This record gives sequence, C-alpha cells and structure tokens, in this order.
Amino acid sequence: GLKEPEVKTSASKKEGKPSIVVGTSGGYHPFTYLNNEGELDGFEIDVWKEIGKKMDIEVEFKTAEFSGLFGMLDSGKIDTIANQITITEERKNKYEFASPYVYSGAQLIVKEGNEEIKSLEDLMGKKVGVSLGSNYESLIREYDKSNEINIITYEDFIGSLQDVAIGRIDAVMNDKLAAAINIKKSGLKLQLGGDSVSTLENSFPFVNNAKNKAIIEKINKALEEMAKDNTLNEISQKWFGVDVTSK
Amino acid sequence: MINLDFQFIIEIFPKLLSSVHITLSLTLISMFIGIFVGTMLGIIRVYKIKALDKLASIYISFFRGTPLIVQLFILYYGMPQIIPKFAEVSAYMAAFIGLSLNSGAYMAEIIRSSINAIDKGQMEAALSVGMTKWQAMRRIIFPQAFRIAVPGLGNTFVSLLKETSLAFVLGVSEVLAKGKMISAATYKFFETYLAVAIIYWIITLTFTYIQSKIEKRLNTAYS
Amino acid sequence: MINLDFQFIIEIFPKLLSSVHITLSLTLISMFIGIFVGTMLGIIRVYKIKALDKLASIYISFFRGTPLIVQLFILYYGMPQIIPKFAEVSAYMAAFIGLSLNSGAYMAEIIRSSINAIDKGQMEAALSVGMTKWQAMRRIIFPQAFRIAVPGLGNTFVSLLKETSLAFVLGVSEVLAKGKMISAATYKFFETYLAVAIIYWIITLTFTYIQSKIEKRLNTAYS
Amino acid sequence: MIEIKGLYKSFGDLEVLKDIDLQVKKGEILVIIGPSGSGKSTLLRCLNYLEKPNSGIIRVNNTKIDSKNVKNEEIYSLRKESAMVFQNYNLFNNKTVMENITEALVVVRKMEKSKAIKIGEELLKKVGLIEKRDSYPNSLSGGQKQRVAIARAMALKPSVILFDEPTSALDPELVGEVLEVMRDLTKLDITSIIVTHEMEFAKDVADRVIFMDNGKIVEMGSPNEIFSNPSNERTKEFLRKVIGK
Amino acid sequence: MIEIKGLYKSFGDLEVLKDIDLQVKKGEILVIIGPSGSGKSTLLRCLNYLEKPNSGIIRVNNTKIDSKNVKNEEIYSLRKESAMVFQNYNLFNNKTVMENITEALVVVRKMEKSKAIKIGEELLKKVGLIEKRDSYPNSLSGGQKQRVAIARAMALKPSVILFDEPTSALDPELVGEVLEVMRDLTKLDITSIIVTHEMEFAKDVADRVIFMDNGKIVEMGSPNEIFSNPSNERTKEFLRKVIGK
Ligand SMILES: Nc1ncnc2c1ncn2[C@@H]1O[C@H](COP(=O)(O)OP(=O)(O)OP(=O)(O)O)[C@@H](O)[C@H]1O
Ligand SMILES: Nc1ncnc2c1ncn2[C@@H]1O[C@H](COP(=O)(O)OP(=O)(O)OP(=O)(O)O)[C@@H](O)[C@H]1O
Ligand SMILES: [Mg+2]
Ligand SMILES: [Mg+2]
Repeated sequence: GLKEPEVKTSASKKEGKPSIVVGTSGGYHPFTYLNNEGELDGFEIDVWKEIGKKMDIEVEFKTAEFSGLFGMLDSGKIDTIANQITITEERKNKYEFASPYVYSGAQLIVKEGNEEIKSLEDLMGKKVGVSLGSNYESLIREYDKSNEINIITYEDFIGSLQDVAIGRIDAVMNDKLAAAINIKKSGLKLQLGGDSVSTLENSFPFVNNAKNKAIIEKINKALEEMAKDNTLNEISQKWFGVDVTSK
Repeated sequence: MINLDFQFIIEIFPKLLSSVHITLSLTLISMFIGIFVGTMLGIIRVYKIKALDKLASIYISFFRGTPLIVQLFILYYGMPQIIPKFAEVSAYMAAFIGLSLNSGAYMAEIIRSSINAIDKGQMEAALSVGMTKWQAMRRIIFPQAFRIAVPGLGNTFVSLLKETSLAFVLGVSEVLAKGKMISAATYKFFETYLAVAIIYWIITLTFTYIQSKIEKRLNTAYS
Repeated sequence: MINLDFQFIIEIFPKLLSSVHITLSLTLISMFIGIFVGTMLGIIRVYKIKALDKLASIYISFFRGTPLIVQLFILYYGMPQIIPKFAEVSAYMAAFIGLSLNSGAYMAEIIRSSINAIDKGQMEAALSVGMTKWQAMRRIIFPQAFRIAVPGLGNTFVSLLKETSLAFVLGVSEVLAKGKMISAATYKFFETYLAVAIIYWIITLTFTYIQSKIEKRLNTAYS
Repeated sequence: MIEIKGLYKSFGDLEVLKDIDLQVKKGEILVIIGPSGSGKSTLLRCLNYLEKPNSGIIRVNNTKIDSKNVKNEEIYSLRKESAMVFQNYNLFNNKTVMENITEALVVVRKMEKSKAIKIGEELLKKVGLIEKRDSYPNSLSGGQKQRVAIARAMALKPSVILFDEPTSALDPELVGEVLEVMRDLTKLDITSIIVTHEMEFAKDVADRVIFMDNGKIVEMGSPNEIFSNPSNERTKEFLRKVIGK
Repeated sequence: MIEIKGLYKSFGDLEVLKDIDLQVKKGEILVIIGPSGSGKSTLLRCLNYLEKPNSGIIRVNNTKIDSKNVKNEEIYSLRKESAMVFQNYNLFNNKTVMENITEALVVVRKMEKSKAIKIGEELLKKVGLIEKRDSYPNSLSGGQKQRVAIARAMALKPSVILFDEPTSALDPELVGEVLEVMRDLTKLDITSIIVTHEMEFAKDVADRVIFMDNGKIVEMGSPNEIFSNPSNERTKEFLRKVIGK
C-alpha cells in the first residue's frame, strides 16, 4: 500500500492522516444507500473503504442530490464522486477519470410476458424510456438513424418502470445490474428484454489538475491491487452475486 | 474552482428554447384552471357555504400540505389502479391536472383573504340595490378583491412556472428537464441551470410587466 | 401494479422523523428572516422610497424569477469565488440564507398588496394625530395589513416547508432527502413519498391550526 | 306598504331593537328621529334584511318574511321592492359615478345600457354632479358621495326607499334640492322612510314622525304633534334641547 | 395662530383651491361654510399637509412651511400642533374606542398608559360613550363613530383643531354637547377651524365665518355680518335658500 502521508486533498480537513472526501447520492441501491442502521452502505461504499485501507487515508463520505454532487466537485467541496458514473468522451473533456472499476451494459426491460422486444431493432416504432443522466438516449439515437424510436426521458427510474408496467411505454433501457435488481425489488410485473446491448465502463471523476493527477495514480494503483488480491471481486460478489468489476 | 463555460451556455439556449412552449403551456393552462378552482374554493370558504366548507378545507390542506410530486405520483400512477380508464391520461395531461389542482389550493387562500379585505358595506350596497349574492360577487366584490389578489396570484404564477419542472418525474420534459438531459451528458449542471434561470427570468420579467400594467389599471379607481 | 407496503411506511417513520428538526428549523428560521426581508421590501415598494424602489424591484424579480436551486448554487458555489470568506459558510447556513432571501421576495409581494388594501384614511388619521410615518405603519397599518396578509404568508410557509428539500443539492439532508436515501435500498419510492407526505401534511395541519387561531384573533375587530 | 311586527334584534348581549311594531302606508313619508345609538340605522338595515332580526315579521307589499323561516328568494324579492341610502354612502368603489347609478339598472332590472345611462344623466343633472360622471367615489367630496348615493337609490324607482341620514353631508342649498326630489317621489307613490337628525328637514318633509329611543318606538304622530306637542317625557326632553336653540 | 398665504391646490386639471389667504387668531373659532365640492375639506387637509399644496405658505404657530421646499420634520411639527376630525371619521379600525383615544397620547406624547386611559375615560364620559370603551369602530353607529373621532382629536389638546363637519351624524341633543365642548376648547386657547353646513350651529359657535365657493374665499366676517347682512351675491343666494326655510 501507499504509506507516505503525502496525499493532500483540497477538501481534507483532519489533522494527521490525509483524507479524501467522496460525494455520493445515497439514493442508488445497492451501490449507495442508507442501511437499516441509517448508515451509508453499498457497493461504492465498500469499494472506497477498501481503497482507503490500501492508500492508508481517511475516506469521508458526503451525501447530496445527484445534480448537486457536480457543483460540489467543481467547487472543491468534495474530491470525487462514487455514484456509478459512466465514462464518455464528452465527460472526459471536463473531468479526469480513474481506471474503470465496473463494467456493465445497457439492458432493456419490458412488461412480463412481452417476448417481442429483445434487441434495439425490436424497438422500431415503440416507446422506450431512459433515465436522466444515463447515456442510453445517445446510444439509441446512434442506432436509430431513421428516427423511428420514440424516446422518453425520466427524472426517476422507478417512474419509467411504473409506466412499462402500466403499459404507457413499451420498454425501458437502463444499466443491466440496476435492471435485474429493480425488477426484483419493485415487485412490478417486468422482465429483462433480451441480452445487454452494449458495454459501459464506470469510474470516479476528478477535477482536471496536476494535484488530482497524482491522487488518481494512487487510486489506480490501489484498484489494481484490489483486483489482484481479489477484494474487488469479493465486494462485487457480496452485493451482486456476480463479478461486475472485470470485462 | 468553477470556470463557467459561456460558450456552452450560449450553445444550449436554442435547445432549451425548443421546450419553452411546454413550460409555458403547462403554466398558463394550470394557472387558468387554478384561478377558477381557487375562486370557487375561496368563495366557499369566505361565505362558509354549508357542507362544502369542510370539503374545501380538506382539499386546500391536502394540496398545500403534501409535496406536489406525491400528488403527481398519485394522479399518474395511483389513479389508473382505481379507475383503469385513467391509464389513458397522458403524462402531459396528468401534469396539468396536478398543477391546476395544486395551484388552485394556493390561490384559494389568496382569494379568500382578498375578499375578506373588502369592506362589508360594498356587499351590502350591492344587495340593497337588488343584486343576488352572486351578482354582487361578480360585479362589485371580485373586481375590488382582484386588485388586492394580483400580487399574490403573481407569486403563484412564478412558483407554478418553476414547478412545471416537476412534471419531469412523469416524463414530461419542459425547460428544466431538457436542461438536465443536456447537461447529463456533460455534467455542466452549473452552466445549464444558469441558462435555464435566464429563460425563467425572462418569462417572469415579461409576466411581471404585464402584472404591473394590470395593477395600474385596477388602481385607477383608488389613486 | 403498486401494492402499498404499509408495514414499510410505518417502519421508516422514525427514521424520517429523525430529520424533521432540520426541515423545521430551516423552514422556521427562513420564514422568520423572510418576513423581515419581505416587510422591508414591501414597504419600500408601497411607498416608492427613492433609490431603493428600483433595487427592491430587481431583488424581487430575481428571487422570484429564477429557480431556487440556481440561487442556492450561486450562493454556495458561486459566492466563494467572489468573496473567499464565503467558502466557510456551511451548506446548512447557505440553505437557510438562500431560503430566506427567496421567500422574502415572495412575501414582499404579499405584504405590498395587503398594505395597499388598507384604506388611505387610516394612514391619514395616524399622521394627523402626530405619528411619524413609521409609527403609523407599526401601530395602525401593519396590524390591519397583517390580517389580510396571513393567508398569503401561510402559502409561503407551506411552500417553504417543502422547498427545504432542495437543500439536499447542497448536501443538507432533511426529511425528503432522508426518505430518498432510505428508500433507495428497497425501491419503495411510492411508500417513502407517501410517508414524507404524511409528515409534511401533519406539520401543515398544525401550522394551519395556528394560522386559523391567529386569523380569528385578528378578525375580532371586524366581526 | 310596509308592515313590521314584533321585531327584535340584538348584537351579542346588546338589545338594539325591542319589539318594534310599525305600519307605513303606500306613498307615505315616514321620518325617524332619535338619539345616536337608539337603533335607527339597525331598523332600516333589518327592513332590507341586511341584518337578520332575532325575531319578527317584515312585510313590504306582497313579500312577507318571518325571521323564523327565511328563504333566500324572499329576501331577494324584498330587496327588489326597496332601495337604500346608507349612512356612510357605500358607493361601489370600483365603479364610476355613472356606473354606480346604472349598474343595478342593467344587472338587476335588465335595462338596456343606453337607457340606463339616460336615466343616470338625468339624475346626475338633478343632483348637480353631471360633470363628475366619470369620476371614482374615491375622488369625491363628502357631499358629492352622498348625492351619488341618493341618485343610485332613486334610479331604481323602487316602491320603498330607505334613507339613512340622507342630508348629513349636504349644505343647506342641496338639502332643499333633495327635499324637492323627495316630494317628486311621493308623486310616484314611492314610500320613504327617512332617518334624520335635522329637525327642520323632518318637519318639512314628513307625513308622520317616529321618535325612537333605546331600541323602542317611544312616540309616533304627525310632525305637528311630535314637534309642537309631544306627549312622552323622553321626547319632550330630546326636543327641548333641540328647539331650545 | 394660523396663517395661509397664496395657497393653490389642484387635482389633475381640477383647480380646487385658488389663491387662499387667511389668518386665524389664537383661540379663535373660525367656521367655514359653502356648497358641497367648494374645497372646504381640501383646505383643512392642506392645513395638516395630508394634501401637498401646489403652492403656498402655511404657518401654524412657529412652524412655517413653504410648499416649494418642504422638509419632513416641518410637516411632523406642523401636525403636532394640530389635530383633525375627519368628515368620514377615519377611526383606527384595529383599535378599540379607548385605544383610538389613547394611542397618540402614548405613542406620540409619550404619556404613561394609565394617565392616557384616565384622559380617555373622562372624554368618553363627556361624549356619552364610556360603555363602548372596548368596542371596535366596526360595531359603532354613525354618531358614535363621530363622537369617538372628536374625542380622539381633543385628547391631544393641540393648539389647533380642524373639524370637518363634526356634527353631521349627531342628533340635536349631541350637537349641543359638542358645542359645549368646543366652548371649553376656547377657554384653553385652542384655535378651531370648523367646516359645517349646519347654519344654526355656525351662528352659535363662530367668532368669524368664511363663505367658500368654487375654491375661493368669497366672503368673510362675523356671524352677524355673514348671516344677516351678506354683501356678496353668491353668499346671498346661498343663504337665501337656507334662511328661506
Ligand atoms: N383625490 C381627489 N382627486 C380628484 N378630485 C378630488 C379629490 N379630492 C377632492 N376632489 C375634488 O375636489 C373638490 C373639492 O373637494 P372637497 O372635498 O374639498 O369639497 P368640500 O368643500 O369638502 O365638499 P363637501 O361639503 O361635499 O364635503 C370636489 O369637486 C372633489 O370632487
Ligand atoms: N355590528 C354591531 N355589533 C355590535 N353592536 C352594534 C353593531 N352595529 C350596531 N351596534 C350597536 O347598536 C346600537 C344601535 O346602532 P345604530 O347604528 O342602529 O344606531 P343609530 O340609531 O343609527 O345611531 P346614529 O344616529 O348614531 O347613526 C349602537 O349602540 C351600536 O353601537
Ligand atoms: Mg345610524
Ligand atoms: Mg368635505
């Protein structure tokens, strides 16, 4: 691990051990949420606790509304965000990302018993819901050159699922993991529509500057170690029963 | 440190403006229906019209007391379970039904207080010349109460303007929703919100200008 | 199909209630400061106090015209860049400064209209017995205007109550934010929102009860 | 034709009208005098059902209302029979002088607007306010307001007019003119009940005078009887102070 | 001591006061008569600076205000010298009868509350309203309101009182009492300006009478001169109609 207490972060306040402040919405199970004890819990939290151990730094979590997290990031009130942020070209223009630690894919969700929709081509002439902040809209648009798919954006994932169940829309596209978990948790009569459509990589964004570059390097090293000693896989198994941390 | 990307702000304007008609139509229609609902409720409460008074109280307390988002949820996701026909109601429809019912509750209070502010002698004089209560309301009391209500109704209008964004939870994408979608790809929340704020502000300024004209007119009798 | 899990609603109540003090303190403090701000602005606008009148207009138009979330963003993220001292302001502080300034703008309009509703003769009588304008305001005009303003201020209060939830974008987790986080584990958004709605409703009912008592008292002179 | 039987009215503990019985003939001018607070205004307001009596029967022409069982239509029809000039005028603040007069004609009597305006012009000329036709009440002097209030009531040509101190804000010149207008009313067989404290005016105009005190009708008679030869002690005392000057 | 010089006042195009010059001596009772709309109320309101004159100088005792250059302190000091009884009373709606009287004593004169209440009780007894001390204006009869308005003004014991038709809602009994109270005022060297249209009252109370018409002072003199032997044609015409009755 990284021993020298040289990691100084902009938001660190505590004396002694260097610390890093990680922002999270606390509203995205099972990645980040409040458990029965009222404490932050989830995949992201476990990953960061482990990173902290490996880097020998204090990890401090801050919760805020998702859209607020980026203001906090930009203004230096937090150092990074742990909230399943997908890496895209556009985002890379603004932020520096650590190495991917989750590999996922886009997944269609349909009403139970609907065997019509299995892939993007089945969506032609249909209504499909996507969540705000996801990249599924551009993913579908890229495929749908002839503009035949009706895309509806939702502020709230659960709202879009309700609409599929009620029959207002035909399908929802979301993260594969989130899809599986939500179908089970929501109790709505839904099912997965075919296999996942594409691959996505998620990681932690940092404000682009020299100091952060050094930190990112150390985080990458810690993630590498976690992959090697299998702790990353263990955390994934604990939350999902599968390994989402490798391609 | 936040470095505002002004280029970006300018770029997204046309995209945001393409949704302005949704925001505006939602606001105006809801305002219109809301004033009607609010006026009815206001009258019922001022004149304590028997059975209805209690109902009006409950209505107002529910719609003011609970978050609009819950009301929209119930309307859009809850109602179809009770009345299946409701499943056909579009998100847009549901949004403006919800916004109308909600703003109606707020306006009821404003209208109630402005009717109460009118000297009782005005109603008496109207009754004494043979008007019915309703004629007196329409001809004498309302026009005077309206003058007092305008600033409060203006408050409701600008609140409503911004609350239309909640319709996004139902999938209606008005200005703010559009902004969020645009910014989601880039995470330029700050810039987007600023651009949205400018649009809202311009709408509000236009409306405030109209409001001040109305007020001036209503004040002629009192200056 | 939504099957409400009442068990769940009951279970999360204690957890939600543990954040009620944040919601309530934010609301009450902001309301208090907001009334003060609103009264000052209202007076400035009614009596068209020279230079200040224009400023007050701009203030009101900005705070009513732009989304609260933008105001909070500017306050919390923007201000520290202009005045570095501002970086020390906590999210909680920023939230209630923002809410106060915002609600003040709304209340200014309500207070303006209720002062305008008072017969001019009242001010004249007060001046004629030798009171200063300010004494006349405090002793004669306000108490009468307040009676008319109460329902409108009530509107602002319940709006404020629910708008405190926006403070979550700054990281202040009040009732609704807490609810969202708790429900994340179970995806029982509907239940959570309902539970939150119930809490808001109870607060509103309590407040409305107090409001009706105040109104009754203020009405004694007019019944 | 007006008939009042057993009229009681109280505000809380304060009994303001106590067992009032009264009949007024068609076309009669009845003047009510009496000290301040004796219930004169309240009596007029009850006659128009602007105050609901605690008990008692009120009849105006063919409309009869028993306070024990009041129907809204009865009240409306009662009010259509009568018009009222309020002690504090109560002009419609949001209407111009002309509109104050024409409003009821158009809304209640369903008269054509142009016709109503003609009536308004005539009346405004009579009370000397034609040049104020487009002013709002807010910019009128006290006497001007009072004249508009009188014109508003008379425009309706009701079968009964209730005047509550209709000359209080008028200078003596105008009092004479109002008197004349009232004489015109009698020709039209309009019944008038006038509350006034101007004894000269009362003498001049009244067919019959009532003296009220403390919520009761203390004495009633022709102007001559009441002013020259009152029988009741309280009336005598009241008039002594007045005539003494 | 009051002095008015070259006072002009107009509302929009309407010239309401035209070049008014006037002096009132200390302790004098000046009565203003004149037709409705002639500018009597406006003159009183200008004297209290509730209306700002277009031009002219107003002096009350040692406070002198030139409308060309008005300072707020001057206005306040002017108003401290005087009190006013409004034509439409303007009682404080949110205050009880007692509070209406004591409010200014406590707030402006910084009197102890208990002392103010004593003064209030005395005055209320004088005007016969002690049992209404805790009522709100809203529940008073017209004459009762007017009496409270008079009591409110007198409680201040100012050096000048401006009465705008102070007896319009009073029955003759009370007019006599108010008259007496006014005579008391003269003993205290209080200057009074009274607008009234009750000629009897004017004769009884005035040291000097002014006849106003159309925004001008047309004639001025002792009551005897004005009422028995007016020199101006307009005055004659006005009084002919009055005395004729
Ligand atoms: N605020 C105003 N705006 C316009 N005109 C006004 C205003 N106030 C008064 N006037 C006009 O000024 C004239 C004089 O009014 P004022 O009240 O002084 O009359 P007055 O002599 O007191 O009459 P009255 O005996 O009827 O009370 C009237 O014609 C009136 O209509
Ligand atoms: N709404 C009310 N609430 C309580 N008391 C009232 C109300 N209205 C009138 N009164 C009281 O009833 C009594 C009679 O009032 P009313 O107005 O009928 O007197 P009035 O004979 O018209 O006197 P005035 O000559 O002074 O106008 C008064 O003592 C008055 O204070
Ligand atoms: Mg009366
Ligand atoms: Mg006058």
